[in-house]
Amino acid sequence: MAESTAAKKNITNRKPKVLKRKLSKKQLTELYYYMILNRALDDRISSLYKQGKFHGGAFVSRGQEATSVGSAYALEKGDVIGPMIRNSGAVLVRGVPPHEFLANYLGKKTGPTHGKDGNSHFGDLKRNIFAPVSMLGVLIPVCAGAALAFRIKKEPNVALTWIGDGGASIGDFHEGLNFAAVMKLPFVLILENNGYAYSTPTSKQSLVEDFVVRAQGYGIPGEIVDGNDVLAVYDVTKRAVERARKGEGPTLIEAKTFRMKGHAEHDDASYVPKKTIDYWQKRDPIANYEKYLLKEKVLAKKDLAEIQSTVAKEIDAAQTFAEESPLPLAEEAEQGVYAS
Amino acid sequence: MAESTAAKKNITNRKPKVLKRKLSKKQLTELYYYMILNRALDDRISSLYKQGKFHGGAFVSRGQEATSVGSAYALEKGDVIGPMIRNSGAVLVRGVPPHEFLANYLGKKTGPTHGKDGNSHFGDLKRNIFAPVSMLGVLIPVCAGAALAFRIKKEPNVALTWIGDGGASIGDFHEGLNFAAVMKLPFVLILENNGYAYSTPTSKQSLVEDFVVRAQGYGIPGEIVDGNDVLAVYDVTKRAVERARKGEGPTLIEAKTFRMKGHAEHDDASYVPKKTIDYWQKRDPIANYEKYLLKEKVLAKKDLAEIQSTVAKEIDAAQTFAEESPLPLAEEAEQGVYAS
Amino acid sequence: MSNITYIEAISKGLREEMQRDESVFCLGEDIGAYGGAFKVTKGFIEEFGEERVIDTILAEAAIVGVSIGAALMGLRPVAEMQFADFISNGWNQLVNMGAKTHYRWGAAVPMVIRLPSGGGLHAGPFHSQNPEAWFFHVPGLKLVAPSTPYDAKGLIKSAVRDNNPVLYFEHKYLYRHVKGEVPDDDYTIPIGKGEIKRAGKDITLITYGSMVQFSLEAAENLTELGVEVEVLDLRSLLPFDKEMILASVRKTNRAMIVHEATLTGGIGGEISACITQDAFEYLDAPVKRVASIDTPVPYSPPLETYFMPNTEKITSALTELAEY
Amino acid sequence: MSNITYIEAISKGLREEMQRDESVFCLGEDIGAYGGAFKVTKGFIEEFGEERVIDTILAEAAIVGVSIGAALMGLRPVAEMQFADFISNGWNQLVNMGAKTHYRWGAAVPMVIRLPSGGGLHAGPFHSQNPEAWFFHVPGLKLVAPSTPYDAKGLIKSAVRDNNPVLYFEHKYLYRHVKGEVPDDDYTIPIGKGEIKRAGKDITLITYGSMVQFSLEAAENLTELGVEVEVLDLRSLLPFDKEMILASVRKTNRAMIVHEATLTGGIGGEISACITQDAFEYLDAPVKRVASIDTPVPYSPPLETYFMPNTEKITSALTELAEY
Ligand SMILES: Cc1ncc(C[n+]2csc(CCOP(=O)(O)OP(=O)(O)O)c2C)c(N)n1
Ligand SMILES: Cc1ncc(C[n+]2csc(CCOP(=O)(O)OP(=O)(O)O)c2C)c(N)n1
Ligand SMILES: [Mg+2]
Ligand SMILES: [Mg+2]
Repeated sequence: MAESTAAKKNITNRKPKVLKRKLSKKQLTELYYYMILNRALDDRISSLYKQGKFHGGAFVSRGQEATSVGSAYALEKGDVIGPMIRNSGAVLVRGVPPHEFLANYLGKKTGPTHGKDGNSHFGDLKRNIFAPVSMLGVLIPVCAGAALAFRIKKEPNVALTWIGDGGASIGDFHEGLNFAAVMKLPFVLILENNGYAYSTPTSKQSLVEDFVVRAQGYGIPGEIVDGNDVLAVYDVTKRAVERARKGEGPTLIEAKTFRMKGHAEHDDASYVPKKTIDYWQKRDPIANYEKYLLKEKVLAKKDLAEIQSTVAKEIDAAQTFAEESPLPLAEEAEQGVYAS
Repeated sequence: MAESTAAKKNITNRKPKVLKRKLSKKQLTELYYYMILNRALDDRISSLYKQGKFHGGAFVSRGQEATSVGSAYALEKGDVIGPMIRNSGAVLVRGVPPHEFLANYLGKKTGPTHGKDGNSHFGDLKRNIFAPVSMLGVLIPVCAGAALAFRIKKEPNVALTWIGDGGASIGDFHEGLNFAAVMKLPFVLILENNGYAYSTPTSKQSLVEDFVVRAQGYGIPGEIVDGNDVLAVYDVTKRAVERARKGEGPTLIEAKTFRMKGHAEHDDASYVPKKTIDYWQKRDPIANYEKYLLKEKVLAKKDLAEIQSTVAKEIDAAQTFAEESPLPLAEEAEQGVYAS
Repeated sequence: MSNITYIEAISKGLREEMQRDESVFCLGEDIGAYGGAFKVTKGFIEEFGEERVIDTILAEAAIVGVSIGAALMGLRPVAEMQFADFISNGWNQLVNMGAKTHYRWGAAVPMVIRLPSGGGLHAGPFHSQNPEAWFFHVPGLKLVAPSTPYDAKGLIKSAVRDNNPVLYFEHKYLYRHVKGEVPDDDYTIPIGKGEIKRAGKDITLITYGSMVQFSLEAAENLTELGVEVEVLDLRSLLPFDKEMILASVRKTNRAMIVHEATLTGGIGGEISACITQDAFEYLDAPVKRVASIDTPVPYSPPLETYFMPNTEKITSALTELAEY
Repeated sequence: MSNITYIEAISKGLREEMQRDESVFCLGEDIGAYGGAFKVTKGFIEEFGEERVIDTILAEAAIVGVSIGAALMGLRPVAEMQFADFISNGWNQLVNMGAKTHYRWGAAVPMVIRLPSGGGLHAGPFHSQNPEAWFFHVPGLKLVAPSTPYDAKGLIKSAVRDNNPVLYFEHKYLYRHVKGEVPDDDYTIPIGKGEIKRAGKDITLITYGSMVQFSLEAAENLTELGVEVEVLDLRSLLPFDKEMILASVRKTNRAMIVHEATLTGGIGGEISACITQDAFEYLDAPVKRVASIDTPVPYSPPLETYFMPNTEKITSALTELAEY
């Protein structure tokens, strides 16, 4: 298609590139740790769901860990993130402990919403995390607003949020991104093109294969990245964030990735062709990163195993904490509608 | 800017081209007639407003007659239009007599809304005209819906609507255009880039100079046209409409034009630099078309004068009709909320 | 007659309307091959094809707007919101274009929006709302909210055949929690007419949707006190059956309204005001209201239980009213 | 003290807040160099600069969403809707993100949305609406609606200082139709507190916004019949001053609510229901409501006049109530 060809001229090639910046061993290890933590948390969420321990639905992000972790890792502490339902990895990177997720899923008093909201629908202002709402796209203008606040307050921070290939169809995507563009706000939007929006394949959501083409329509840079390559995601985000911090305005990044499970745990995703799953299975972001770490001798097999077992213990402890936590008192339902 | 250059590769050069299709003398004359009618009606609206005869505001489209008339003239009877506040010319082309406008402005029983709504906020289903609402952008999904109906009913018609450089920032622009694109609906959107949205210059609405670049983001063709050249507008619309009718999906057309008066009659547009007005004054769509008609010997000076005087009489008669028409009865306010 | 669930009844009614009238079509997110988040349109795409069962992009303003445009051209779109909560994205299209078009220029907008709504399933603040009261204040819309499989089928048919934008509130809790006898034949339930679900002479309880079942249970509980509660199911919210309400209150002299939506600004206020206005002399006690508390819908079970009305709360409010 | 118009009072209050607190900033369409469609922010950009007086793109969802985000970061945005009607485009942002954030995760959203609203100026269905009742059913929002220059200044200040999303309904008809004495000093009007505009012992008339003046005129008319009407100006709609209303009704034993918004689903229903609920024994007559008829706002003067309440209609409703 013509537009696709034209587009590709202006966008980074999606092949993972040689990492432009050297990360320390500690950093490379942390990236691995967070991806493992993300997956282990997700797996625990799935199994608790299957055991009927949750009240509502459960959402995981298997296959998309690199996008969440790599992008969040490129941020500074003062930067704001607006995570979506597939971005638990990013929330973990910001320092939220896994038990907060599980307590929230279980509707416990000790969860960050104290039972008011479920799953990963929580925020944490002291960590500069905005809670998502279900209505997709809402966080785009909202995070642009955080970026505006940084500019007004003359603080050198950036706001970053994510959107799916489905959510990108919502009007707020257009309004929020254009607002940020026109005002040259320090804002980064990562579009996670994971092939599906619930059961709807991306081809029914957009005629263009590369959503990043839309960046041109707002006069901002657009970059495509292999969303399953944590270093590539880190790298492209870091560049976008640096541009933003320098006052050069927003960037739209499209991470090509895949949702390896159903939309939620109740969805068996039988509408996804097997060969598509096989294709992406071979591109598993964690397995690939392990190969890299081993090949580059950053970590040895036993290091990986050690991290995995630390994480497993963490998740066990988180589950114990969450399960042992009390439910909120019924009357607490009345509290907190208004800030005082 | 990079995006502008990239964009230009995919879009028609905005210089008016040699007319690709031969129009008959009758057709060329009709185009002139409607532009004159549009302007005369607008001028009458301005003067009635100044005389305090209207109740609400008054909106004219001086300088944009070629865009409305040229595009509407490219349609067939069965096609749907969704005119905006600057598209009275299109409504006239569809056969709505000027007295309906004036009766509506005066809140008369004989106006198409019987006093329920004002100014050019009216529709006419027998002429396939949808009434606009004030909320900009709404007609984009709505007209896409008409296009969908044509497809479902297997009728070979097209739906066309317009939007401003300001209205293009609204989420409905994005949702509606993408909906039409993905479903390959017979739909045409004309973006009238007239330099301002109320007092806001286009540069504060969009970083890209050429809105048509956004077409690429939806995988549809985009074309730029000199909105002050009625034949160019006719031509580009005709091509888009033919594409749509053939099942090739929507087109976004950007008409570069200028709003020669304030946003509404109460706005003196003192925020518009004088040199900008002078620039566009020289590009007046009617004066230019007159030059063309004379040069190509389609019409002689006396023909033009004759048309102008016919139109003047029509407008006088329309005013008389509207002024002599009764107001609605007060109790009619209660009627018509629901269809039976 | 078949004994089917509420959700099956919706599905059946809608399917029959599509069979009956070629101008009816469905659109929404994931409604085609997937059959919709709740499977209301399961099998539809196979039966009616892609042109009449349309999987849309994820864009509710577009879904509502496109429906309006298609309706203006004489079709009868039935749009599904994946959850009622998402109608907030189509709000502007609906209240400004959909609702006001006929009044302004006489063009009919025959369309239906299906809204899977309500709580009780621990689905949190964005998948549990009962947004009907917002639309109740929008002249030009019609609102219906069936409480039984029988009404669900009859009302979806009336909604489809109505020449106005009709919001069809289908309660997610009822989907698979209620079953009932539903005729296999064609029938409709008139929009604007309620039904006396249980006759009684002492108290009039006015309710709709998910609260009908709980109200009937509470009414049963009151028989122990020798109190006979008349339970009215509104079925239609806009317009609502004022005559039925007033006739009942004039007989019982006591009235209570129950809804799952939050209290303040809920439609119970309007109904109470109408009763006080038009049956004041008949009232032996203040009109009571039972509704959810004025907060977003909380997620955690103890909170959600506290938030919502249930049989117990309705019973104790009825007891208070009886004892007044 | 200055004798200024209602619109000048809003402007003055807002300017003072911007001078007082650096975290306050304004945003909206055409509010900068142009000073806003009604000129409320005229001169602001010169005084406070482009960073605090922001001309936005034409996109209300973005304006509301950006305001929420900036508020979450500790700023105090004051967003202008060019007309209240356009808030429908920002509906989803406001009711789902703005209103529910504090309840869900404890983050305050201190922001104000200014809504030039109301009819009587022949501005038709999309530039005349009074949308307050929709928001009245959204826990988490606060709503204020001043009727005088004094209140306009005091309430804009309270709205700016409140830590919640506050919708500030400013009536376009009042903009230049009312003038009054306004202190040059700083003062605020507490949100949630109404005011007795006129004392009386026979009937309680509850109203707000544009209807206060007409109600006071109607109350004067009733003195001819020897009836003393107590006129209460709510000033705040959410929360509203229930105590003030109940205390008055317990004294007068008769109540009437007047609002310019349409009747069905308007906030008059809720107020009537509260009165019936909590002051039933004191009522000597049904609670009456006077409101616009249930249609979109029509354009043509005879239609709009018929549509809206006015002094005459209020007078005759009061007379009926007095004679009951
Ligand atoms: C405005 C809105 N409409 C509908 C939904 C229901 N819904 C939740 S997630 C989802 C699919 C989202 O797809 P995408 O944006 O691609 O994100 P992904 O799940 O693939 O990460 C839908 C339709 C919603 N959350 N918000
Ligand atoms: C959603 C919405 N927000 C605000 C307005 C108020 N308004 C009416 S026209 C206008 C400017 C429109 O500019 P543009 O779209 O460029 O059209 P033009 O007037 O130039 O033809 C504005 C802000 C509106 N009508 N709709
Ligand atoms: Mg996706
Ligand atoms: Mg413009």
